[in-house]
Amino acid sequence: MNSPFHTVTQDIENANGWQQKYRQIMLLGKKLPVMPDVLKVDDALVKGCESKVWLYIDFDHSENSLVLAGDSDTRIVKGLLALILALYNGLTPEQATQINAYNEFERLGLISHLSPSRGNGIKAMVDKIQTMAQEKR
Amino acid sequence: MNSPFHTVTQDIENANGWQQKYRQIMLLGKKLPVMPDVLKVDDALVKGCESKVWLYIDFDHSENSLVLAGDSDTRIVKGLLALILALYNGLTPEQATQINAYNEFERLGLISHLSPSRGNGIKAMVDKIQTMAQEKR
Amino acid sequence: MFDFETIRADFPLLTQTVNEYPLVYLDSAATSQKPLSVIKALESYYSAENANVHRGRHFLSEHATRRYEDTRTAIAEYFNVQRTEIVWTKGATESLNLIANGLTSHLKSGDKIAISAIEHHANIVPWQELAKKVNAELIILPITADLVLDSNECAAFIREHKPSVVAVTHASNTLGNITDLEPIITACKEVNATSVIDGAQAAMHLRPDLNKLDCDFYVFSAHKMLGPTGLGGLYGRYSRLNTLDVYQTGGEMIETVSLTHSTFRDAPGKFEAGTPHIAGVIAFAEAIAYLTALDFNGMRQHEHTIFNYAIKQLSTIAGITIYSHKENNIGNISFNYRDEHPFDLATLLDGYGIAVRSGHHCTQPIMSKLGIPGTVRASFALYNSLDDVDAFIKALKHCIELLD
Amino acid sequence: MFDFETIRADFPLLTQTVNEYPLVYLDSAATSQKPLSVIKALESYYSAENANVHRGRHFLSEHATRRYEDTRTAIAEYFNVQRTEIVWTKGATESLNLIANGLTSHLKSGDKIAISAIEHHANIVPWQELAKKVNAELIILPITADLVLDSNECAAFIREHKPSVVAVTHASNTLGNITDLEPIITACKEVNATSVIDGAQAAMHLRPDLNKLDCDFYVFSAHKMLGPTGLGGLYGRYSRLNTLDVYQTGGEMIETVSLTHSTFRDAPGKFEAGTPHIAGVIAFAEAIAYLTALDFNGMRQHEHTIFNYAIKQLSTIAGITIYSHKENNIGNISFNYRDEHPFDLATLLDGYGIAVRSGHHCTQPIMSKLGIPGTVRASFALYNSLDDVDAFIKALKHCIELLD
Ligand SMILES: Cc1ncc(COP(=O)(O)O)c(C=O)c1O
Ligand SMILES: Cc1ncc(COP(=O)(O)O)c(C=O)c1O
Repeated sequence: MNSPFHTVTQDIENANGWQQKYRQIMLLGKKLPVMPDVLKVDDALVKGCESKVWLYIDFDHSENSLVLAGDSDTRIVKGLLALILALYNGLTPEQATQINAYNEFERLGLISHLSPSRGNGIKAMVDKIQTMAQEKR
Repeated sequence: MNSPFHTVTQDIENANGWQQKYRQIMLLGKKLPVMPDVLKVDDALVKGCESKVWLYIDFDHSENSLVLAGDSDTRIVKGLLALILALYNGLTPEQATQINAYNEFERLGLISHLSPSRGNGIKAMVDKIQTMAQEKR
Repeated sequence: MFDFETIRADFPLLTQTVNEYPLVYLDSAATSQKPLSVIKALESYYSAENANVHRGRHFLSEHATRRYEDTRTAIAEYFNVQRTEIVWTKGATESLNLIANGLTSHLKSGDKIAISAIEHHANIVPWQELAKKVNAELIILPITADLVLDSNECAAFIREHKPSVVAVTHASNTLGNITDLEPIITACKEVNATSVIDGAQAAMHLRPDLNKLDCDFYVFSAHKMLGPTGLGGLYGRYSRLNTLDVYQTGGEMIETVSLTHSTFRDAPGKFEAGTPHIAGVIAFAEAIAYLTALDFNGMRQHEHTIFNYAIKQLSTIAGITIYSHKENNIGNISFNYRDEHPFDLATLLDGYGIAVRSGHHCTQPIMSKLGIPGTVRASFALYNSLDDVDAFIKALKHCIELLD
Repeated sequence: MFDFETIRADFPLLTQTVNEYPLVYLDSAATSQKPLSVIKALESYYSAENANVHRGRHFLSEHATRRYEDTRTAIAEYFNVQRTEIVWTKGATESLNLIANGLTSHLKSGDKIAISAIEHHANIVPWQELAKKVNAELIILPITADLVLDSNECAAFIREHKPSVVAVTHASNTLGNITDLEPIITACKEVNATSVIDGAQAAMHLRPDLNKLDCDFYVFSAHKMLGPTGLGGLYGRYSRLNTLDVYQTGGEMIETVSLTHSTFRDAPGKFEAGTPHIAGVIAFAEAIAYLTALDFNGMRQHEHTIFNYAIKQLSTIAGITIYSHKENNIGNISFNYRDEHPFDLATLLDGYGIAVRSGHHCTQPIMSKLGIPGTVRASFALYNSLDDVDAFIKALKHCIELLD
């Protein structure tokens, strides 16, 4: 497991009850680097969500790594997005395809947020990242 | 109660079981005077039935009585039609409005045939006759 | 008398717990819960009565046909109209589409269609499509600052612009605000505009007398009236209804079919193509019977008490903005907390077993007008209690703490 | 293995008596009976799971949404297609209307639409309406003397006339006759005609692999597949489906709505306006599971046995004319006795508790072709037994005595 993700999830894992878990997620979201407005184009908007969710996804050929940035106008989705970015940002395509976000979210007790029926866009994001990783392998 | 109807229904009332009842009804239909083809116009066709059912309805001003004729391409509906004609044919409008076909059909155990859900046109015929009788009173 | 305890006990779903909290269902504007009698009617239909309706010679089919048609009579009585003026559809959305489509040949280029800015998408988009098709102009009725249709202004607007169609809601799903329809319908009649009322929200709470209201069309959804999903309908003044263009075509709605030409039945038959939702219609009779058996004034009184209490409690929380009208309301409250996203609040409330809805509630024009992405909406119905409000307010305060 | 006794016991309705005779249900072509699991799913949905789907933040709503979408996956697997290629409708009739309407902007004046003379009205009238709207020409595919689509002739006809749309049934509701679709669909692809298959009758009996069949559209009704009333759907090859014109408009199917302009979602979303038949969809999952768990070959074998026996028994009765194809059949038998009206025979059979249907079965062109007012139709399904056939034949003989 890559370390940024582990560092990031410790507070969630240690959280006492669902309220504290949500608080940690929202704190994570707060710490997410600001997404430059120029990246908030229509193409980066994840469709069909109640909240606005942007995911910018690019590939750095020189470093052979995924470049991710994202934002959301809601605190909870932004926190979940931060988790996803911590999971995948900077990985090589090979590394990314090894990572199963479902298992990680399951472990954190957040699996229901990955359900397509949530309509929060998290599942769509994971799918988009995986598709890119597959293409670039 | 007017006598043609009573004569006509006796065999139905005495019928043993539903099979014999249907046989009597079909026999009644057989005895129905032939309806002249010229009366079988679109206007006389009762709408929305599976079988073809014609009801010709007129008013004889000199006799102050209802003039009815009818036919059907099915035996059972034709028999029921014969019952209706026996009930109402030749009556004055006043007499006709006194007659409750529901009660008579109930008595004969044929009430289900008067249900609009049957789609056999019997109920529509009774309604049509009653409307005419009301108008001519 | 409105006996709340008995009524509450009739709704089995409300007894469950969610996330270890007792469920507090405040989403009746999206869909109502169902009394046991409706659930039992479905079970009994499928276990002992299931058959296709109309033209069937056998016992089951005739029985199903009779019960199907009896429900038409029951809903006609509920609305105080004739049974032949009721058409079954799959919901209010389809009803509005059927009407809009049916008016196609009645409109010509340059005609005007009036809607309001507080309509549900189902009462906006079909009219946009119709306007596009016949090259009509969509015009927007005036609303007040507190998002109620301004009836006298609307009436004046209608007299001035003489639209061919006026389509407005009886009550807003997002806000709960009730429209005072009389002046609007009177104006419609003066200028010979077809009046179409979206009763999806109001049909249960206000039990409208359509004969008295005297509109041309009124649409409803069974699932928002204690009835099953997949069913709705419309009332249409017979003369107007029967002259609408046909909508869906196929079995049942025809009189004759040859390979080259078909003729259609009269209304309502001509609008009911195909096998209908027989089980839904038959079970809906139980929902209508349930509503009819209720003391209507007692129910409205109860709903008012709950609503007023919720408004009062919400108003004590600093930072809460209420968008709904605080008096003239069927029982839907839209609100936000400061500039928090409604999604976050609703998600946290769900943690406490409080079922509210967040988002634009299919009314994006209201959100544009308010300049917000959405609202949290708590909507109440006859089976909600003051305890539900207390649980909701308590949870809301906890959620706010989590957000602050 | 196909364990008939267990299966029969799963259908509670079949245990009843009618008019003091045990019910013999031979009207499955009109609507199928439902297994207990479907009935229980409806009860459990309304008692514990009822909520509106999509965009809901709360537990119930997400649960309902997941189960609603799971059924889409299940029916897609049943037909071996992608889940995004399935659209829910209220029935096969609506599905055909949706497709016909959706092709409006794809057709131009003078284009040809091919249907056959054995189609159900639902697969005739929508095409007549479309032809009228775009000024297209309706052309009629050739059938054989025994009322089966003549596949090779049809293919040749399609190659010659190059229709833009070919809409044919997979199996006739009146006759049961099965269409050999491959040559027809191949020809459609050669001339780039959109192929639309009416699977209302075949979807349960033949469990088609649509990926292999390779048609563009295929429609079905849940109520004819052991599922609830008020529900149906369609498969559409994604590229074709997504380019159909939108049908009903309103909530759910939109992306954005302003008062002047709206944009729509991609398929299947853009065809599902309004609150869907949530309970129906969720309970239909149980019907699909039921059918999928069955030994399909065993089921077809059983259905063949029943059908062949019924044909054989009927053939022994002097004066009976059978109109159905006697081999290539899903299990529907249309017949008459001499020139007796089918209404009389069906009414008398009902007296013996035998539920058959009489009339034109929404296929008036077949009746015109045969020069008869209608037929008596006995239609069989997996839950019928040889005893059912015996009871039917015995009653039929009694009825004939009554008529003679
Ligand atoms: C072959 C065929 N097509 C279409 C239909 C229409 O189906 P529904 O009435 O369920 O819409 C039927 C049903 O009778 C049918 O048998
Ligand atoms: C005011 C209003 N109109 C129309 C509709 C559409 O109803 P349905 O989704 O049942 O078709 C709704 C339901 O959300 C509504 O609230």
